[in-house]
Amino acid sequence: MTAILFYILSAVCIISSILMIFHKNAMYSVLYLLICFFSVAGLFVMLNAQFLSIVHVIVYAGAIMVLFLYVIMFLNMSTPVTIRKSKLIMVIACFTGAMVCFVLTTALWATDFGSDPAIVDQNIGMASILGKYLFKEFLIPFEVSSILFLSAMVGVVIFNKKDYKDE
Amino acid sequence: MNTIILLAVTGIFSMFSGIFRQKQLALPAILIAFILALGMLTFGWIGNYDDILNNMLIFDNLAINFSLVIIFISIFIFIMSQYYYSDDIEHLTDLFALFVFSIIGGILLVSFQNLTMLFLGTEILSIPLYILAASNRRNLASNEAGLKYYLMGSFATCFLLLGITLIYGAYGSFDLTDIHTALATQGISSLFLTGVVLILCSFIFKLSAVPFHFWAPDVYHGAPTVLTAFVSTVVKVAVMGALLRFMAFIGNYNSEKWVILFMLVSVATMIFGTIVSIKQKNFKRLLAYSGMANVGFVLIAILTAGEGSSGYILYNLTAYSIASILAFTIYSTIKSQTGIDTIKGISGLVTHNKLLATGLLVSMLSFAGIPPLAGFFGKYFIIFSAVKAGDTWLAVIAILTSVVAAYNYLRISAYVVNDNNSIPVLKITTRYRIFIILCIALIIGGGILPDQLFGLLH
Amino acid sequence: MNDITPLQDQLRLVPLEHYVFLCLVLFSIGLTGVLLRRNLINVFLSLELMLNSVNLLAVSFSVYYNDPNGQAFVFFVMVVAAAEVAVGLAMLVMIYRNVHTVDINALNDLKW
Amino acid sequence: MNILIIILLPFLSALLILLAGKDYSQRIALISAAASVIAIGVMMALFDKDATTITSIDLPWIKSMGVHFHLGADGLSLLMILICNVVTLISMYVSLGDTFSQHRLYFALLLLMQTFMNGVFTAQDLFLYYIFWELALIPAYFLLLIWGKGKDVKPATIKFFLFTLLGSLFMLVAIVWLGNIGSIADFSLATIYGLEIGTQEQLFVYGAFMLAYGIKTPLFPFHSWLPDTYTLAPAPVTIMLSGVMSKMALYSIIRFVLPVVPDAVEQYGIYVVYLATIGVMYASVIALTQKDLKRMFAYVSIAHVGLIAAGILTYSVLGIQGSLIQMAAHAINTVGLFFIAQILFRLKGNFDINCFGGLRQYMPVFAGLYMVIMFGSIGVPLTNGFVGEFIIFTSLYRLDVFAALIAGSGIILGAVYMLTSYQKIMLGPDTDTTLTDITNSDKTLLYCIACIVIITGLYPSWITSLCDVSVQNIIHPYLQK
Repeated sequence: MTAILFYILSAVCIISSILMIFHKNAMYSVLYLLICFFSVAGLFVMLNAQFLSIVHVIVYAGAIMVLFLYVIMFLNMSTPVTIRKSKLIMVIACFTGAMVCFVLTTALWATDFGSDPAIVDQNIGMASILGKYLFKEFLIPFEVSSILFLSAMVGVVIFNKKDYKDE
Repeated sequence: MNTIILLAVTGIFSMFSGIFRQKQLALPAILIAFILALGMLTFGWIGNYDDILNNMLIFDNLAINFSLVIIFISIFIFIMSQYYYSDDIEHLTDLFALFVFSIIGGILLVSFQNLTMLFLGTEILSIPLYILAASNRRNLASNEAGLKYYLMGSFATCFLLLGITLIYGAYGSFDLTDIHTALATQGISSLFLTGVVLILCSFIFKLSAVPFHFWAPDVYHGAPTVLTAFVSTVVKVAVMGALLRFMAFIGNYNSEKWVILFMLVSVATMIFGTIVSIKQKNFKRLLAYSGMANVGFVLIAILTAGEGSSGYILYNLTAYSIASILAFTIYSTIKSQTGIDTIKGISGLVTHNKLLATGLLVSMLSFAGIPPLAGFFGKYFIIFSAVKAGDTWLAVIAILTSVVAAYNYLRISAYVVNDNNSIPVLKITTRYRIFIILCIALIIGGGILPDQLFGLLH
Repeated sequence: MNDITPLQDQLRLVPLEHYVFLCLVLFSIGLTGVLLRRNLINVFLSLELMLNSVNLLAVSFSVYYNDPNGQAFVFFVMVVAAAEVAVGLAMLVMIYRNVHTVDINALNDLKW
Repeated sequence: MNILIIILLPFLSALLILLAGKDYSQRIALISAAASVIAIGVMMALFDKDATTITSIDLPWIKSMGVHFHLGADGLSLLMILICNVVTLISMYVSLGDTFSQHRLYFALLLLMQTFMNGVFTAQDLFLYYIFWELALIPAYFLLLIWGKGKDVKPATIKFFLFTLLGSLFMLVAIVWLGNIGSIADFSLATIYGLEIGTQEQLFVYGAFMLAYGIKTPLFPFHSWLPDTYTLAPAPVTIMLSGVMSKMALYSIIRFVLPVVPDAVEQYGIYVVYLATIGVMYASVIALTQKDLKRMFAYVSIAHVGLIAAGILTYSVLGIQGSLIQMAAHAINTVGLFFIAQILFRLKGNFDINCFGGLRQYMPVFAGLYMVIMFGSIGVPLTNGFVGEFIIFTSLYRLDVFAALIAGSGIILGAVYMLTSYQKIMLGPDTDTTLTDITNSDKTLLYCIACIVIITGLYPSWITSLCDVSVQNIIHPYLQK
């Protein structure tokens, strides 16, 4: 049963992402990606990473996708944008994607992952354990990522704050 | 670690000085902080943070030397920025803060000991740069540069992430030491190989080496000149440091494979960078391509000397950086006062602007590798390491490309000493004059006393 | 630990290879999207998809290896994704104001 | 007398010219050049001919790479320094006759060039030598670029620079390799001489060195930069280039190639000899067709230099001694010829042979002096050119009759075109009646040159005796093995 669920979710994931990259209307692309993200969140739950799956929904679906939708509406781009696309580029792009997929898969095909998931600690996906990891093992990365956010924030301000001169 | 904290505080201070309308404080504060940081690094006061570091970062000699060079070059970039950004630019202090944050990223990158830090360091280094590249809001070229840089950077990040995750998948850890132990016990797996190749690809992206070089000239051309100087100097030092660390870590395993891959990359980069640069008419673009060729050069040292090459690489990059900051400074002065940005346009610079012309000539001759300028020893060390490792053919290719590259620099110098006097007297302040003289002195001094400089770096 | 939990059951039924394969397919689709589309919004979305596939990969390794490091790592990927998207979209809005299009090729004053 | 003086004197004078508040450039340059000649004269007078090498300064410079700032001189170096400084003095003197824009920079660059060339001739450390070698190129480059005449000056100069840079970078690889054979990096000449190198490696080193020297001398297939460069350069610079810079390469062959890679020279030297002799022939044939006087002299120079290189690579005491004499002769003769070309240029404003004619009637002294210098160049007995050529031919003949024949016919051709051009310019119908004889200062210089030509022709043995010990030192260790 759970195995079937995995394959269903995977299929949804793949199909929606394919639809996402091919759809002309950006708004729909965002929505397809949203579906994809939800199914990824479902996969997280199946992997017993409940905390991450919630964070994933909050961050991606709740924040990032909303940001996208907001920008699309803000720029009034909900109508399909006519973008000239040569067939050649399409073919090349699809071919490249397929090649990368093929190369990576063949590289990994022979790998014996060798892990017998018999002994699985169900708690590793819990907030308490992850929290300890984040604030102990990963304290330094956690701290320095504040710099990352700070610079992203400054960047957004620089880009879109109105000049004095504009007024 | 102390350095990182100091720099982070400085960056935030710079932002606040903008908010409280005390812009003039930002630059002196940053410069003082940099000098303090240099002192801290030189005297080994890096602080004992082992209990919280968890082997995420390591401040060994390599990290300290690379950090020293990063900060040292950054001082020049900041002094240069003073002549590039006019005082009334709105977000000046924010831009400064972004530079500082990016430098922090660079320092994280050269001292990473955990793949998470490699990833975060790359991002902290890059994200401010995307912003800075597009910071000239009204200028479409700058917008495009920022966008391209952003897209390519994010794209490379995806590869980096996939690579890191695959390595994690192979040995169940992000820690270099753990992976090293696992490698020794479990042997190499194809998962690991794929991961390493992907990470190397993203390094090649960041270094703008062939075959992932195509974004570089546009970004270099469109971005504000200070940023161009920053990207072609500090960023390269940081990424080279990270690459050196990474190569040292994987070096013992399947060394031939990496060597062949990197030989191809380095040879292709040298050849491509040099040949394309011959065709360039725009000064900034030419510098971009020549920087690319130099990256190919430096890769030779990584290949042939392995871990021992840090001194060579640092010497080369420092010499290259000072010369290119000098060239960029002079270029931006000419550009801002006359609007000229082509190579032909600078013809006759020597007639009315002796100092600028001298500076440009010195930097060009240093690029061309003429003794006893610093650039010569930069090239010499690389050729030396290639010859010593027995890869004489690499040295020969390096020489052939550097002769072709010399053509470019000679071409520029020929224009500079031309007889026509189309360029009027450019206004330069005394401080600017001192800066140029300092750069020239460093280039010549680095060539006359390479031992002293090299001793500092080794 | 001795009870067979639904999780273990599922893990036994779905081998790690399938997760890895799914992630690679998603990654490649994202890659294709980046190369394919000229609408900047779509390019950004594709980049997000690539990052997501990496997340999924990290989590599945983490679970199968019983090691929380991978899941902690995913947090940082999310951090970076959020920061990148913020910067990217801000840049997009700024560029849109200047050129009134989101076509990636609208800005090609600079030749390769 | 410390050898350092001939490095420091021109260098400090150049700095003085550049930094002085007022413009004394001509005076400083002339005094410095004259003082250098006097200094070298004193040095030669004090030189003990049996001594091997006078080391005068040896300071560690780049410790990590084993490089020393090591200067010294033996008879061979002294001869080269003498040539260099005398030619520089002549060049300075010739410069006074023309006006140059930015003449402070001009004189400073000339002095710097002299400094670095002196450095090349005295460096006892291979790395230091390389640095001086490259450095000497820089002033030459700028002198050509800024004061060269004609439309093609920029491409020609860049070509000149790139050609030489290419050669010297290969030489750098060889030097790096040589210096790092031992456990500690050491570039000092004594160490390099003592190296035992396998035949295969010798061949590579030999190839790298000969590429550099072949380009700089220039030998036959690499000569294409020379005619343009010599023609476009202002006369004093041409004098420096032809008088000294080509000697740098020839000196280096004697100093570095022969003793360091003797086996390779033994085996493959003959090919270079062939190339050089073919070059003699080739240059002479091309010179026959030249209408431009300066260009013709440039080809004459190629021919003579090729002959000298052939003489050196016979790898015999005789050949090297002959080459040394011929080097001194060639320096003074080409300098004289290019000076004559410059005087003619001042008359008519170009170098075309056809627009001159019948000058002898108006300028008899000039015509006479021209003839003396030209005889020297052709190698008429009793002039300086004769002895050297004769000895070189003898040694060539011993080595390979065929090579000697080619070279000999090339030189005979040389005599033909020199005489023809002389006839056209000096004899023949007169074309212009407004001419008067050359100025006294020009006359003085020409008299001096002519005197040197004759004196060296009558008494060439001072060169052989000066250099004898050094040549023996270079050749003998190998022959004894």
